[in-house]
Amino acid sequence: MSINAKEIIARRIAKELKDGDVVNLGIGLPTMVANFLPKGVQVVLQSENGFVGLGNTPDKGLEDVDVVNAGAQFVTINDGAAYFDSAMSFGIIRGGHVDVTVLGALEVDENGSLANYMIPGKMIPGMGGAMDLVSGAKKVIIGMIHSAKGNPKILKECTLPLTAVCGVDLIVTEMAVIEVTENGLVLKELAPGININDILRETDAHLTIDDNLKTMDIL
Amino acid sequence: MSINAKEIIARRIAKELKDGDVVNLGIGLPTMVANFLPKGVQVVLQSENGFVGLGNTPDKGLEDVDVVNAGAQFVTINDGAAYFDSAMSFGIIRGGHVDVTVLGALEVDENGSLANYMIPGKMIPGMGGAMDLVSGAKKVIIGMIHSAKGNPKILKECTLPLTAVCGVDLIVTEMAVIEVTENGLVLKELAPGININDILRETDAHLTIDDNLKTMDIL
Amino acid sequence: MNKIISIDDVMEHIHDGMTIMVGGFMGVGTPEIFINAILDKGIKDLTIIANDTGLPDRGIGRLVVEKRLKKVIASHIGLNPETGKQMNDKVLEVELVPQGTLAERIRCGGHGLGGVLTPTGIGTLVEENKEKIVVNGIAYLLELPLRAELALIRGSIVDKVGNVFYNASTRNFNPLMAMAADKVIVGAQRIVEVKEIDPNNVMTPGILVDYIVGGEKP
Amino acid sequence: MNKIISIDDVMEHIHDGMTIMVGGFMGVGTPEIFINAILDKGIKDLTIIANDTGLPDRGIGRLVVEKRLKKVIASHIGLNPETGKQMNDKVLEVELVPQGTLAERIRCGGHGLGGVLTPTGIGTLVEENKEKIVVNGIAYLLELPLRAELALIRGSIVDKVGNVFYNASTRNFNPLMAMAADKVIVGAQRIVEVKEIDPNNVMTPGILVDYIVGGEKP
Repeated sequence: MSINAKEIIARRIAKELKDGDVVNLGIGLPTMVANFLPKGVQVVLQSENGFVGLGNTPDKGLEDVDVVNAGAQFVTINDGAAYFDSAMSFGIIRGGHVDVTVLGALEVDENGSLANYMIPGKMIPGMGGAMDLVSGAKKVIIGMIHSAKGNPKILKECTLPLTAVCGVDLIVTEMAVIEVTENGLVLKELAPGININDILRETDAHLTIDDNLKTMDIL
Repeated sequence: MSINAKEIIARRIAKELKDGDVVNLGIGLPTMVANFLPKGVQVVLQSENGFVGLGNTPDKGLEDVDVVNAGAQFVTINDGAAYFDSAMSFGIIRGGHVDVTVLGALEVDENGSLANYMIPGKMIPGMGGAMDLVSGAKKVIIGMIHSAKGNPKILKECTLPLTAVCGVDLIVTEMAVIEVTENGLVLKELAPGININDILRETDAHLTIDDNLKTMDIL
Repeated sequence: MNKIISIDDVMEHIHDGMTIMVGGFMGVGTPEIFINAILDKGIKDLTIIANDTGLPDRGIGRLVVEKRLKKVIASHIGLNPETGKQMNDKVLEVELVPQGTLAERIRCGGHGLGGVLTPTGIGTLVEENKEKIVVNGIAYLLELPLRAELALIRGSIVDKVGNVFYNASTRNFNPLMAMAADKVIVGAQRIVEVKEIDPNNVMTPGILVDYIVGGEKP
Repeated sequence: MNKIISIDDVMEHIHDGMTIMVGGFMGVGTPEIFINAILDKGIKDLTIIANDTGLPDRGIGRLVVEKRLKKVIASHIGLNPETGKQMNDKVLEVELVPQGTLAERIRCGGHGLGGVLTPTGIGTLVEENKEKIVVNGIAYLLELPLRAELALIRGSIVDKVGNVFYNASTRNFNPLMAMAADKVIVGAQRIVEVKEIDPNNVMTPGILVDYIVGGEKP
C-alpha cells in the first residue's frame, strides 16, 4: 500500500471527471483525486459539512478556523463558492445534484453493493455522509487498494454491514478498473505491468473480461 | 358589518396578546389587531410569505417593491427582522414557533373546527397558509362578525369544507368572546349592550354560559 | 461554461405542454421577463406549479388571463378572480395545496426525499386519495414530492456562475424550486462578477442554475 | 426581554440526564463555552444529539472522554476513538444515523413534520425497526423526528434579540437544531446591536433563541 498505489488510483479516477462536474471526494485517498485533474477540466467540489467550491489547503499561518472540510482539516474556498446548512448540503447530495462521488471501501461486491463504515466489534467510525452520497450521487466511484494484503475486497457478496445496496458504478484500484453492470462486474482496464491472473488471484468476485480490455491511463 | 364592529373585534383580540408573542395575523380584519396592542405589549409579527418583524404600512413614495405582506401589500420591517424562504416560514408556523394566529372564518363549530377557504361552486380563494397556521400555531383565535346578516356562523357542525378539525381556541366577535373547551363552546364575555338572548338568536351552536360571565373590554 | 443567455435563447427551453415551476408570491419574486416571453411566443397548455396565480396583471395571473394554462398546482388563487372563473368553467384544472405542504412537496422533489408527513389538512378535502400514517398516536398525511421539467426563478443579484441572492420577501419559493426541476433558469435583476456575493449570503448555489437572463425590473 | 445572560445563569437550564442537541461538525461550530461549563459543573448522564462526537480534545469529544454521556445519536464517531471504545465496553449507547437523515430528522422535529421518506439506508442496518414505504415503485425508509429539551448552538455574530449569523462552515447543524428544542441557547462569538445584521443574512431568527451568552472564541 505504497504512496504510488494510491497515486495510481487517484490519477485514474481524475480522468473520469468532466469539466463542470459537481464532485464530492471522500476523506483520505479520494481527496487526492483533486490533485490530478486533466488539463482544461475544472470541477466544483462539494464538502458535505456545508459548501460548494472547496479549494486547496491553505498556506501555513493563513488558516481560517471557520473553513474546514468534512475531515475537519483546514481548507480554502474558490471564487464562486457558497455555504449552506447540513439539510441543504444533503438535499444537494440526495437530490442528485452531485455528479460524481469518490469513496473508499472495505468491500465491494458483484451487485455494486458497498461496505465502508464499520467492522462490528472492532472499528465503528459510523457512516457519516457515505450512505447519502451513494444513494444520491449520479455516479459512484470506489477508489481503493485492490486487496487487503492479498485478501480480496472485491467479493461475490459483501460480508460486512452494507453502506448501500447496488450503489457503485465503477471500481478503480491500483491494479484495475472494473465497471459494475447489470450483468455483474466487467474488467475494463489493467494497470501497466499487471496481467489478468494477478487480478483473478486477488479478486473473489466473478469478473467478465471486456472484449476491449485496455491498459489504465495513469499519466 | 360596520367599521365599528370590526374595531371592537380587533381591540378585544389585541388584549389576548402578550409581550414578546410571535403572532401571525390573517389578511383583512385580523391585520387590524396590530393597531390596538395594549401599552407595553410588543409582539413580533410573522408574515408567511417569508419574514418576522412585520412593521407598519410605508409612507407614500417610500414603498420598497421587494417588501410586501402575504396579501401583496407594501409593508415595512422593524428593527430585528429576518427574512427566510417559504419552507422555513412554514417550518416556523407548523413547528409551533408561532404563539398566536388570528384568522377570519366563514364558519366555526362546537368542536373548534373551522371553515374559511372555500364556498364550493362559488368562491374558491384557496387555503393559502391557513391550514398550516391552524395546525401549527399554539393558540388560534378566530376574529369574525358574529353572524352573516343574522344567519349563524357559529354552528353545531360546519357545513362548508373544513380548513381544520378542532383547531380553534377562541372566537371573538363584535358581540361575544367564546372559548372552545373540551366540553364545547363556553360564552365568556358579552359586548357592552349585548345580552345573552341576542347571542343565542345569532348562534346555532350550543353555548355554555360561563359562571363568571364578563363584559368585553374593548377600550 | 457561459450561463448568461438571451431571452430568445431561453425560449428554446420552453415548449407547449410543459410542467414549469415559477417562483414568487403574489407576483413578488416572480420572473416577469419569462412571463412576457411565454406570452409573446404563444406558448400554451402549460402546467404551472406556484404559490398562487398572482394578480390579473401581474405574474402568473397574466398567463391565466391569456388562457395559456392547462393546470395549476397552487395554494391560493383568490387575488386573481379569472383563475376561479376558469376553474368553475372547467377549462382550467386547479389543484389546491396548503402553502406549507406545497413548500415541503417541492423541497422533497429537490432533495431526493420520497415524501413527508404533515399534520396539515387532516380531516379536510386535502386528505382525499392520500395515505394517512399514524406516528406516536398522531395522524399525518403522506405528501408526495413535486418536480418540474423547468423552474423559472427570479434573483435580485446573480453572479456569473449562477449564485443567487434573493432580496427581502422576493425569496419565498424561489430557492426551493431551484432544486426541484430538470432545468433551472434565473431571471436576474442584476448580474455581477463572481466574488461579488459573499459565499455566506448565496441562497441558491450556482451549481443548481443552468442559465441566467438579465433584465428583470425591480 | 433581555436575552443576554451569564454562563452561570445558563447552568440553571442544564441538568443531569437531559437530552441536548449540540451544533457543530467535528467541533467546528460547536459552542465550546457550554462544553466547558458542563464539565466544570459536573453535569452527567446526558443524551447528546449531534453530527459527531468531535475530537478527544474538542467539542463533544471532551464530554465523552470525561464520561458525561449516557447516549449519543450521531452520524460519525471515527475521529474520537474514545466513543467507539465506550460503545464496545457498553458504557455508552450509540445510535448511528446517516448524516443526511440526521439533518432531516432534526428538521422534522423543528418544523412540525411527522417524518420523512428517504432512500438512504435501504438494505442496510439502518432500516432495522423502521417502516418501509413504497412510493412510485421505489422503497423509502420512514424516518421519525428528533427533538431535544435543549439546543446549544454557536453563532458567529448574534444581535441582542437573538438573530444569528453563522460564518462559513460553522453553520452545519446549528440552524436546524435551533428549531428543534424546547429551549435554545446560543454561544456568541460576537454580540452586536439590533440592525447590525442585515435581515437578509439572518440564518436563525431571534424568535427561536431564548438566551445568548457571549465569549465564544474564534
